[in-house]
Amino acid sequence: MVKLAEWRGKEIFRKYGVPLPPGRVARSPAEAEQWVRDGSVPLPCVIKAQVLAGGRGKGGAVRFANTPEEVRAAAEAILALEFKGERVREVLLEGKLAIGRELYVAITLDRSARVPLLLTSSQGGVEIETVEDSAIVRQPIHPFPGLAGYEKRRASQSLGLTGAASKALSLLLDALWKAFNAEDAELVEINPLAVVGEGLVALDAKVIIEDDAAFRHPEYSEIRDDRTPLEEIAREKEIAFVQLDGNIGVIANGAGLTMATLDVLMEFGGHPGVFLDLGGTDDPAKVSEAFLLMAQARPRAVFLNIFGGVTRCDTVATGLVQAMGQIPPAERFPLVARIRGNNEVEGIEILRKAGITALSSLKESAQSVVAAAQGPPPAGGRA
Amino acid sequence: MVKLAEWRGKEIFRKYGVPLPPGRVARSPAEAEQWVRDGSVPLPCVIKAQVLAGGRGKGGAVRFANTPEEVRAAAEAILALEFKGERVREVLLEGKLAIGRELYVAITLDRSARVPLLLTSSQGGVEIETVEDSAIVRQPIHPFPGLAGYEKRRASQSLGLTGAASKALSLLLDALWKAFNAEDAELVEINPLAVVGEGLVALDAKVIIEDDAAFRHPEYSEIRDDRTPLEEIAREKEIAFVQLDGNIGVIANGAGLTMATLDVLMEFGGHPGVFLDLGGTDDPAKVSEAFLLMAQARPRAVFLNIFGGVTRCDTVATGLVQAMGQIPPAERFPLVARIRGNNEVEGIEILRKAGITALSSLKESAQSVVAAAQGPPPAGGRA
Amino acid sequence: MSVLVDVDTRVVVQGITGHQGSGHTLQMKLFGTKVVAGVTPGRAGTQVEGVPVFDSVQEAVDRTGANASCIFVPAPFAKDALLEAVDAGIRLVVIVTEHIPFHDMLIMYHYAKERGTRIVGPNCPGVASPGKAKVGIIPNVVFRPGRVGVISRSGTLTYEIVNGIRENGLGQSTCIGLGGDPVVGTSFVDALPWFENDPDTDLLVLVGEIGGTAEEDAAEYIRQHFTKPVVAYIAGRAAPAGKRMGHAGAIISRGKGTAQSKQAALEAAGARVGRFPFEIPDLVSEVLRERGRR
Amino acid sequence: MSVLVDVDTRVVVQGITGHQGSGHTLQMKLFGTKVVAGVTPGRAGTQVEGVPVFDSVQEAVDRTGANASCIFVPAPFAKDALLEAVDAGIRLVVIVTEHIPFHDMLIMYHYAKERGTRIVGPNCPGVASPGKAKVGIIPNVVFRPGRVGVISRSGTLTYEIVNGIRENGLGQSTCIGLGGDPVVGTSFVDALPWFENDPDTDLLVLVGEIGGTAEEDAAEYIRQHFTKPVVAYIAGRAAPAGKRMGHAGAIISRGKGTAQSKQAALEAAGARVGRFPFEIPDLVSEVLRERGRR
Repeated sequence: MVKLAEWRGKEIFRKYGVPLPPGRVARSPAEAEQWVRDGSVPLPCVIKAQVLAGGRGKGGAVRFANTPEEVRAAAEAILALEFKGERVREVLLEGKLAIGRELYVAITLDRSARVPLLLTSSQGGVEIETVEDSAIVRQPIHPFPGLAGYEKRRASQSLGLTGAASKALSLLLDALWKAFNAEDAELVEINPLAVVGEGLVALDAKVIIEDDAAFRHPEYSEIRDDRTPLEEIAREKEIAFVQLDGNIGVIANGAGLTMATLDVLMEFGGHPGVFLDLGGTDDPAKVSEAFLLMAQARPRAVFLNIFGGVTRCDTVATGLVQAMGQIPPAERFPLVARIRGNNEVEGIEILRKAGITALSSLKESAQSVVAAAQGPPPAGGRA
Repeated sequence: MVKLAEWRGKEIFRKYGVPLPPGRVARSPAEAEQWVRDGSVPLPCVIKAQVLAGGRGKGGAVRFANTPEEVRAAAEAILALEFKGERVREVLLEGKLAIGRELYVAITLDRSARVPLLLTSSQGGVEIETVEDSAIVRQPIHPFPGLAGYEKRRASQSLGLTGAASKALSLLLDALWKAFNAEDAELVEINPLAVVGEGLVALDAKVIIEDDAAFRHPEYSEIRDDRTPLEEIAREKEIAFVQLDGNIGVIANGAGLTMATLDVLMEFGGHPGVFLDLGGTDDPAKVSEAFLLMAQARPRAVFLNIFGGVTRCDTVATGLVQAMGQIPPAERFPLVARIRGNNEVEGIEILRKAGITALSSLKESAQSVVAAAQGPPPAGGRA
Repeated sequence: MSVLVDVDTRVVVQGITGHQGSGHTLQMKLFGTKVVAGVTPGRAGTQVEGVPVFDSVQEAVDRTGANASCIFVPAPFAKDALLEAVDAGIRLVVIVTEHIPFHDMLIMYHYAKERGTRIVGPNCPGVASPGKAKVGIIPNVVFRPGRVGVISRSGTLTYEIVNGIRENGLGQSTCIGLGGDPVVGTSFVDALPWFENDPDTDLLVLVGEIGGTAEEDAAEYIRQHFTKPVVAYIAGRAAPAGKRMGHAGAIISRGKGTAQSKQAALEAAGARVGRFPFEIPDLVSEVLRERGRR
Repeated sequence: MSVLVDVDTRVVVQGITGHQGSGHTLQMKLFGTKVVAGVTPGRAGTQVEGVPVFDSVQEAVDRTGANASCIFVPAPFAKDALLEAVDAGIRLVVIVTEHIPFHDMLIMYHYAKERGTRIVGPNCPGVASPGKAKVGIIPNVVFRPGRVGVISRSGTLTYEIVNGIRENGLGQSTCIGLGGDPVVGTSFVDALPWFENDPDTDLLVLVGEIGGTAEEDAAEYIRQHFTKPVVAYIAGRAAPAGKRMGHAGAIISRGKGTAQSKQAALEAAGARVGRFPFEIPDLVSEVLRERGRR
């Protein structure tokens, strides 16, 4: 899941022909000022922080300016922000337009019907989650013939567009449909889509690219995301690793089992801090690597939950013991292991020899790790 | 049907990534010499007349050259040719390659199965019509998912390609498939496709673009074709008009009826010289226009065969009479009309008043027009 | 019984407000067809020849129970019109429009087929069953109810032949004009089984032309499965190779698609093949007489 | 009888020469499955675990009568492998491969569906019916023949639950792992009717997880059509919104796909929903006892 910042989403929109306001990206106040001085961005203009979090308008991350000096000052202020935990690295400058109505258009996936879904609403400019279902028109688009003319006409109708504006929508939807498919997007969203005179202009851009199609899109591999630094490392190592708010690290094999382990911990009063799914790996080196990554998250305690089905418990245990030896004593943490399945006895023995207690009951082991996490804190900080 | 000359076909191939020999088009001997002097085309090279007719090799329209002087001389000779009735306007210069085997690859339409058809044969370099059916591998390609990897592997197998050459074929077939669809082609053909080292190179290019998709491809509207000048005019006026070898012009409404009229004429010893299908037109002005075009073909006699079903016989007759008045006396020709169907009586009456005899029997009218065509020739030449 | 259309056929005309659409709506109604709706985007609420116009096929279906469509919209929009009809659940679509790119038709054909919608055409006169319904543009005057089935690739030539059958005192069960394009929704081979199974058809007239191998395919089907007598005519004996004769599909290319090959195949399959169009009505009468059906 | 696979299932393994392909070929054979062929282009003529390898699925089908496929090829080639299997007439395709772009899966899903081929997966453990056949990678040791059906979106969690059922002295009729991707060939709603109609299944275990509305759709189906008892577990109560929890499909986005919503829907449909995975085998025993089936 690669969430693109507004300006990157708009670069994609431009490539496929979605109409945009005149705009430029700036990485410094001086650059921002230059874009208006050289006429690249007309005045008055809007200056927007390029962050992934929503709610920029209310958070002071969007400002307006009428003169080059105001542009510089606004850019300076925004570039100094840390917005909902994200440092602002770029601002997008765009000429202000005489906006009529604000609409909503998006293409996403309908998982149940297994088709792309075109969403339109005449209530644009607000978070779509706050719009009533009845005010959103949903049209499934069959992937084979693709977006049909009659579907675009229905979209026009739903948005109350006629004449030239309806034709503009038709072209815009074609562009959006192409972008959705050619860029392997999960979501392409324009909110608001502004009616400007007889035309349409995308005032914002939300584009999410699918991770699994990365082999077709090397151009997205370098784009920063809302992943944490550790999640970023995990991604490069192809480990399913998610940082959460708690302090107990969970390693399990299989996404379902890892999720279930978090659930059990929560039920017994624990606070999961890391979700780490080993997947189907058998390889002690890989297990070891995953475990060292976990250590970097500085958990108060770690819970290893393995069901050896396709994988073998003993190889997982071997990797684990190898990794434990590499963790500096100051960074060590209590470890509770629960191992079931293939070569369970051998796995438990390997852990026992390394001084790690392994239980076979999920309930007991969960209770035990929750107790451990409530003990004295380790040398470092929280997970 | 827009048949593209080799160099235009290769421009399309280049656009989609089909590998080609280094080459340039020249419209004069001096230009040809320049392309080798400035290194655009390496020596030795081949110089090929850019005509639509086949059999260039045997017809002296393909020559080889080792020096810039030889290139100039060859280009001069070829540009002076009239090849099977076509004036040579361009030559294509291409560097000679160390060619291994010569293969055949094409994508065309399977009308019965309503799918594109991938044709491959290891017997390239000869006219495909002369290759035995058993030496051609035909694979239907479903238009929806498009060309699949396993189909490309089968193509590789059929051509005896392995390793790097097989990978090259896979990329080449993807390019060809894209070209076939994106350019609305009826045929994309590479014959021969040469094995050069571990790679593949398209030595020739045959591309036919579909007429009906012209609204998507204005870029082809200016391309000369193997149409006659009158056929070219007819095309612009959207009249179905075909020049044939005989001397009797046939105007009818509907392609099937027009063809059947030619057939009947032939059976009675006539030689059709023009096929003109009025289609479903009702409009006297359009009929008149078509008739004047017919006159330009200088037929010895003209046979008008109308069945008024959707159209009305009287409006057709009106258009005809209008047109006859505009033909200079020296260019007039005997006209036999056979009219049946809607408002048949009115139509016959209109013609009678203008001095044209209309019969209702197809047989009698055909015999009558054949006799008329065998009479004294009109002022001008043949149809 | 009849083929493709019957008294329950309820037609929506796509492109009803155009010249062709409105004129043929009237003709279909005069034929006795239940034309229940028209569609032209932006013209909802109006009427054409007493037929209510809607903005979309779905509305037309919802409001009028239309189950067949006749498409007159211009070629660049025909693909969309077909997709709309299929998605609205229409089961029979006759496409009169000509000059639809065959690349579009490939998509249209497979999309419709996979959803169980039958296309007739494009570039075709449509389907008519005298006394029941007509979807398309075949002139009403050539028909009278009877027991001769007709399948044809051409328009006017077929009208002439059908008219000749009428003038000979016979009538037609159902007449289908397949259209002259290289890619058609319904081919001879698709339509033959319907006539084989139609108790109202005694004899079949097959009107073919040069180009492709549809007639050869038909001959093979007739040889193996078709038990009723067949009278055939093939247009284009005088056509040279490599030239398109009016119809996009009427071209002899790469040695395939000659009239000779088609005639020979049909004769070998037991069909009576006429040399002239005007022979066909007489051949029909003759064959029926031989079989004692007349 | 059983669901999807039975003693007539003849498996071709696509990507048989890879590490996963060869290892699981052996496991499927040990389960008792008729693994009749493998496919790896360029490796025809070799054998893997005694199974002959072919260059193409068509050859494998022609030579061995294979009617089901198990795909292990890497994600970038999975679409092609599926098209090849469908075009060769394979009726059941289990796709083990993970990380297939969902845009590819959209094409694969519709192409297969329109041709009557059933996909299970991708990113799934497959289908197993103890004593009959297994197509996929579910560990053999967790099974024993019995009358509990299982449908699940996860892998290891399911193995654990299935194993627990076995340890409680019960067995399974058929177990299907649907896979954790956003677009899957078979959903709960697709699979529920098979278990409803399977005389060998007395009770169904449904293992869901956060993301999408597949469990809510299933609950609706169960409420309306499913007459057998259902025991369910939903993983991901502790998962925050907006994060993908291992599976590409396991994400709460835009307020949709929470465990709470799924649990509530299933409970309202009459299912017994366990809070912990280890409760499920006991709930199964309990429900069967109540129903007098044990």
